[in-house]
Amino acid sequence: ACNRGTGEPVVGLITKTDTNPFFVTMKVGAQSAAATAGVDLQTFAGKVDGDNEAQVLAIENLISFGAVGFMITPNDSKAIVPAIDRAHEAGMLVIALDTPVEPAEAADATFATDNYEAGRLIGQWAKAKFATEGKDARIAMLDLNANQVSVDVQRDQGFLEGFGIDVADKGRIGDESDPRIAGHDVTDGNEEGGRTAMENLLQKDPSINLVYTINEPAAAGAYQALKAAGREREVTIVSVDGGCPGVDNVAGGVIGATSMQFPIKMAELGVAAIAEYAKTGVKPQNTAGKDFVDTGVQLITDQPQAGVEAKDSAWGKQNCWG
Amino acid sequence: MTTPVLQAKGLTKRYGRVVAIDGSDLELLPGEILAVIGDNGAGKSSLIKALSGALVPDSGEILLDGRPVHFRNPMEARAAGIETVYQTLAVAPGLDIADNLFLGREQRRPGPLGSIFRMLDRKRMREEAARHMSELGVATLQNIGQPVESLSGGQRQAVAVARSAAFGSKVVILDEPTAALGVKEGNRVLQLIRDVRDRGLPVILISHNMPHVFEIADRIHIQRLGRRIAVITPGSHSMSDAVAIMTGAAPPPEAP
Amino acid sequence: MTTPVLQAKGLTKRYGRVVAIDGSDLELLPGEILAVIGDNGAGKSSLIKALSGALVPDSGEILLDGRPVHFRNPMEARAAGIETVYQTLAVAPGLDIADNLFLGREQRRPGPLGSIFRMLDRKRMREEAARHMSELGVATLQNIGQPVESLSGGQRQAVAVARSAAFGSKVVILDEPTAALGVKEGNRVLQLIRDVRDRGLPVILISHNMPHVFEIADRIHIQRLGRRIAVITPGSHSMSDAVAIMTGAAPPPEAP
Amino acid sequence: MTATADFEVRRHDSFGLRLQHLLHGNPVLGPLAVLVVAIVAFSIVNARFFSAANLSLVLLQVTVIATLALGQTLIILTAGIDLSAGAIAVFSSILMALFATDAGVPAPLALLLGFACGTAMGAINGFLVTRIKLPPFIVTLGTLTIFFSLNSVVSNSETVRGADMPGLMTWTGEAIPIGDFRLSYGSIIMLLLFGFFAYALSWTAWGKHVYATGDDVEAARLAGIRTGRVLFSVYTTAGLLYAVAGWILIGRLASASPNVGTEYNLDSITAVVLGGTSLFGGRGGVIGTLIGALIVGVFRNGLQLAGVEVVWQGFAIGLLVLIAVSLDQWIRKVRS
Amino acid sequence: MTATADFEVRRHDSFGLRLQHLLHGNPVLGPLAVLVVAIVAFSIVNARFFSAANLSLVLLQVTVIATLALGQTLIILTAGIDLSAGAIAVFSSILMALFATDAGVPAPLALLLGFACGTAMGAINGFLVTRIKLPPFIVTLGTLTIFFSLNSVVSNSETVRGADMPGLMTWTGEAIPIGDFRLSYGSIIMLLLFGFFAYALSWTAWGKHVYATGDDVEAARLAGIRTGRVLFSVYTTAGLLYAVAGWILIGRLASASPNVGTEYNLDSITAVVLGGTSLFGGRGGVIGTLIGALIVGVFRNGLQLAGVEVVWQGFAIGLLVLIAVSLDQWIRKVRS
Ligand SMILES: Nc1ncnc2c1ncn2[C@@H]1O[C@H](COP(=O)(O)OP(=O)(O)OP(=O)(O)O)[C@@H](O)[C@H]1O
Ligand SMILES: Nc1ncnc2c1ncn2[C@@H]1O[C@H](COP(=O)(O)OP(=O)(O)OP(=O)(O)O)[C@@H](O)[C@H]1O
Ligand SMILES: [Mg+2]
Ligand SMILES: [Mg+2]
Repeated sequence: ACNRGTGEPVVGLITKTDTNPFFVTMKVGAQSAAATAGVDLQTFAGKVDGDNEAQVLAIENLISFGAVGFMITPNDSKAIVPAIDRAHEAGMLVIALDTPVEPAEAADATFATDNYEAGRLIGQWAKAKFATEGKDARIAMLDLNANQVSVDVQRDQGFLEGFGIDVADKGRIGDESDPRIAGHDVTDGNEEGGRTAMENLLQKDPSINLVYTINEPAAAGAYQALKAAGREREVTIVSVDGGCPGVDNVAGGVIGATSMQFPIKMAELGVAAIAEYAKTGVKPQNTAGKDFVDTGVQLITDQPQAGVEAKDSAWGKQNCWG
Repeated sequence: MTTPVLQAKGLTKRYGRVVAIDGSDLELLPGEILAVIGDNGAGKSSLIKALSGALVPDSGEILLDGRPVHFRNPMEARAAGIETVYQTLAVAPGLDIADNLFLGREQRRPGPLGSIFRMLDRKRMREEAARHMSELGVATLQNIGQPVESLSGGQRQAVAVARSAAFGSKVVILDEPTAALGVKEGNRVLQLIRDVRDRGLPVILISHNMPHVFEIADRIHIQRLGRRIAVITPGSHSMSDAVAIMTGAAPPPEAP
Repeated sequence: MTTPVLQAKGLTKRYGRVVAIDGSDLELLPGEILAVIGDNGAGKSSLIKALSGALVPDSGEILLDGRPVHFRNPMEARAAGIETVYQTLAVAPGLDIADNLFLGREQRRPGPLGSIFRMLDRKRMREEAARHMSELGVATLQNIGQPVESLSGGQRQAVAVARSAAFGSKVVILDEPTAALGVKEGNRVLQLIRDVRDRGLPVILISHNMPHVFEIADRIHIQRLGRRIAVITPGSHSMSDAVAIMTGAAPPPEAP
Repeated sequence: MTATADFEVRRHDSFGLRLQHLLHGNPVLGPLAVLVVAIVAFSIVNARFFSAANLSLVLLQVTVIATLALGQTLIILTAGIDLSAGAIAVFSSILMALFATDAGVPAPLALLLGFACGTAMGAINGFLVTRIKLPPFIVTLGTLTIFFSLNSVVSNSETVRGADMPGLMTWTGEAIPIGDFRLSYGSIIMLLLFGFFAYALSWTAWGKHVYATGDDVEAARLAGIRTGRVLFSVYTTAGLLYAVAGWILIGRLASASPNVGTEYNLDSITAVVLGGTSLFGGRGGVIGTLIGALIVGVFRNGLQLAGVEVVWQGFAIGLLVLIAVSLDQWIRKVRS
Repeated sequence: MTATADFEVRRHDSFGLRLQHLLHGNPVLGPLAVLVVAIVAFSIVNARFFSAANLSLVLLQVTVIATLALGQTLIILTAGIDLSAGAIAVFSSILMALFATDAGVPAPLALLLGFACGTAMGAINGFLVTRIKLPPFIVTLGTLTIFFSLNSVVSNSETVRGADMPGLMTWTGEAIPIGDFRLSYGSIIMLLLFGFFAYALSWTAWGKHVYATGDDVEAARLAGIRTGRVLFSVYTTAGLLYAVAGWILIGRLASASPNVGTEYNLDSITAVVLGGTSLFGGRGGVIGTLIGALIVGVFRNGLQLAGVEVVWQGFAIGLLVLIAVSLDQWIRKVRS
């Protein structure tokens, strides 16, 4: 990425972290798109999830490089806005990827998964499955962390809405009073956190039979806890992501259903939009009816339920990322 | 009898199974040099630590000018005018000689620099420190700005002794102040102790050096197994008597 | 002339602006007790640290049995049979007396427990430690399992002295071993030094205690301002001569 | 006066002094008391807490951290600190998993290679500390970022699934049921390691040298201990222990994931400190660390069972940790 | 022999010894040399690095960390450590922002309230360290989780936008242009604070007491220093400094966000250690810390300009930190 001096316009990609496969995939997608579009891609990342300052720093560096624009998956949707404003003053095009900024208009465009929709799909699927089997649900909610970040909130609330539970404040996790919710815990979005959280919730309420997880690594961890307790057959796990290991887990019966997102598509669209802007000065348009460009969500499951559109894991295998 | 300046009654201190002081008494009369002698581990250091607030005894009473006092820490004893040189020296190894000498009593610059900006008068403190050290005959010191940790054993001890001699206002306590000192430097410290006494301050001197003790002490307190077993004077007993009593080879004389 | 067991030629050591040893020589003859005396800061400790590998001199040569040696650390000197008690004692404060005595030379259990499981023979080490300590006359020790940091100053010194006396195989070096010791314990250490000499080991003794030095030394090395300025014997010179030479009040005698 | 003195001495002898003797000789009793208090308290709040199943869960949950904290204890005993513990464990687990899957190396060999890598990473730390004489904090901070970065590169940030690995790799996650209590092989390995090092520290010359070096490195050197070697052995051993922790981690997660372990360093140090080992070196021991790790595990699990909200759990853990050390401090307070 | 000796001494005198004298008297020269080398190296790699605009960016980027590291230095000088530094800064920034917006308090008062809260949080640490006599590591670990948790609760995990705040709150982010160099008010405050504490540490009695306490707390106590008071003053002052860092943070991000600062503790400690202050207390100073913070900033920025890929940046930073301290070590190596 250091072919500076070629005269190609500089385009930035700022991801939340550089260790999460989702962002690694996004980066790979952006790199190949950049090669095609003939732009010089500079990548940056926060050190950990939530690291806003590293992203501000990255924007400052891009301004000092004279970049034409950049894509960002904001770690802190609100706090990043002043830095984006400064980039705008420098005439740059700013595209939010995966996570919108707040307010969404602060970025020129947002290419993202509709996370609320992603949650809603698995909620609907689970509702249909439990209805068919005639079971009453006892739900464990395995969230990301205590910070109520937007992705976490949207998936969680979307799932609950899809399942037909009153979510009270749509912007807050944990203010629901529905008795079907057995408990919440946080996982940091990894296997370890998923397992420990599941273990503890199972101790609290052994009758849990439906587990929502923030992402597939957390789902894999939760499955291990269930397996150790000998309950893996009776409990359904749903998740969001569509990473290849996650799809494998759908095929293997570990995860009942997952909502796949398309990071490569996000990155490709983003690079193309900035390249276009560099050439013609034209800014991208949002999907009709939404304040962002929806890159789509696809429910993946091998147990299709009536009324919920889904693809099977074989399709998933071909389209997964990471 | 005159009221003792400093008096201890029935002090006791235990560490787990170890009894460091076992109901020990002590009297320090005005203007005298009281030597405390005793075997290793007899409880001499523990006794004077109790007097200087460095340890809080389990029981017993300490009187200063006849009034009971309860020092909870060395600052309180110091505020009452008791200045102590501990066996472990209690110097800050990374600071230099002047800083150590004036630790806790730093001098500020005259004028607004001192009163408003609280600026230290480093130059004056260094000069005074050099004077104090050369008074003790420590002539080999090559650099007054050396950190104390790089000094020789004797030089370091000289720093601690100079501090107490310079600042004691009521009682000066010295725990083996000459142990690491050379012959000349040791003699200077003896002279310094006499000077302090001549200023009217009583001195408690712990030492294993019998010639020193017999040369300088007015009275000698003999400590054995955590207790005071005798008080003698250089006139009444010989050195070998003292050693015999101290080691238990001879019975202590009748209590005074 | 017999080859010296240990010999130093023209050793120099500087710390920044401070010159600790300034081209000093030293000879230790077989079976002798060599006392090293000198003012505080004369460079005595630095000199013996160079001999025992605790500091690497800037220049100069050290010969052991006539062969040049270059100790880079105390282990190498120790392996060559040179056992040293440092002025700073070099004990591990948190370990107990037995552990400190046997530090680096721990004894293992006999049989497979020792050879396979490398289990220490704690009981034996404790017993031996108690014996060594009582040989030094430290009778007030109440608990052999006490960590060394809780010992009195003299008790701690006794631990270090006992260690070197027990393990020296070629040369024993003692830096002010009696400074913190009581009269009785000090005399025991002198006796111990004689015992070591009688076992055929030469001893270097640094001390500020002139009566001790003149009582025990075969020859006396006088250090002044980082240099050896004279070597005398207790027969040839009196104590006051020695002190005068040491402090520069009298000129040193002609070089031997 | 004498009467008072006698009275006072006797009063102390009766209870305070005896308790103090006991605690003086057994510094782990402080943390142990804290652990017992915590268990009793949580059992009262939620009866389910004190069930065999739940207690075995707590043991399971602390196994990885405890193994890491064991290596950390060795290093802290020498007055060092290891910020790279978690990175080494995770990197080793990724390496052994990749060897056993992508590289197709036989499982036992893959395991050994993983252990060797952990040991080598510990040796790098040891080399930098003893040879270049850098402060342990900065050394392990540097290697932490290096190992994490290599970790991302080597693994491509992708999880290796346990299902794709040979059984040996995930064996540590299997458990022997003892009634309702499920004892995993990982926990057994961890407990054996603790036993081994408890022995090595107090009954072998190596252990004495570790304490002496941590207590006062200069004094130890003058006393003739090869402090460099001791330190190097400690860092290397710790590296091996972290690699074992990595293996246990694979068993626990049934996968090798490059994205775990960011909290492991602080957690392992916390366990060590709660267990009564001084960060200044030379004081403490491994049994305390095991108890310290269990204390944290009990807090986490107990708070969740007590139904404390997630936002307040951090608050409660912080408070409990402070209370725990205060209690320990109070127990061991020997009036100086 | 004499000839050799003379020669050796003279040789040392000529260059080695003189350099040593210089370095001996000025321990910051080591880190400073590292900083200069790094700046020169990065300027060669990418000419853009050594532009006024870019250098002012580096200064801007280290301002918050440097201010935190200033408080951290005070604490480390007393042989303590503060893991709650970042949490206090973030919590203070949230509080002052909320006071100034939701609570409608006038800006100057809101600022003072924020400072007061930071000071109070520092005082809590100080109280636990000096009164309950808990180890600083565990105290600040406990308060770290407590403050972060309170932080989430109070802020409702929501960012307060700078646009909604009175101008005083974000004033620290404004900059004075000096040619291409843009000096922000936050950086000016930071530099003034460093100057103030450099003075206080070496020219006032308080400074001497801080060093003496950190060097050997027992000796300092016996020498008559109220070590408890000194420690308490240090923790409290550090709390205030963190709150100021929080204010600067608001200016820098033009918002107050509860989700920043997780890395601040390690970063601030790194700056202190790179600056040559010993974690065992009593040795070092604040000017070194400023240089240490700049070193990290230069590395980060320079690597990016050099076009190093993100995955490899961690690797490179780790390596550079190790090289930096090795270089420093080599420079200050006084043959003992
Ligand atoms: N902190 C402690 N813990 C346990 N035992 C202690 C402690 N401090 C002192 N002791 C014990 O108390 C006894 C008296 O010690 P102290 O230091 O008062 O003796 P001393 O008379 O000053 O001896 P010396 O002449 O050797 O300095 C010794 O047996 C010592 O081991
Ligand atoms: N690490 C060091 N840094 C600087 N100066 C030092 C260092 N070590 C020793 N010195 C200086 O070297 C000189 C010789 O010290 P040394 O300890 O050898 O004296 P000594 O003869 O043993 O004195 P004493 O009888 O007081 O123990 C002293 O002036 C001392 O200040
Ligand atoms: Mg004593
Ligand atoms: Mg000496």
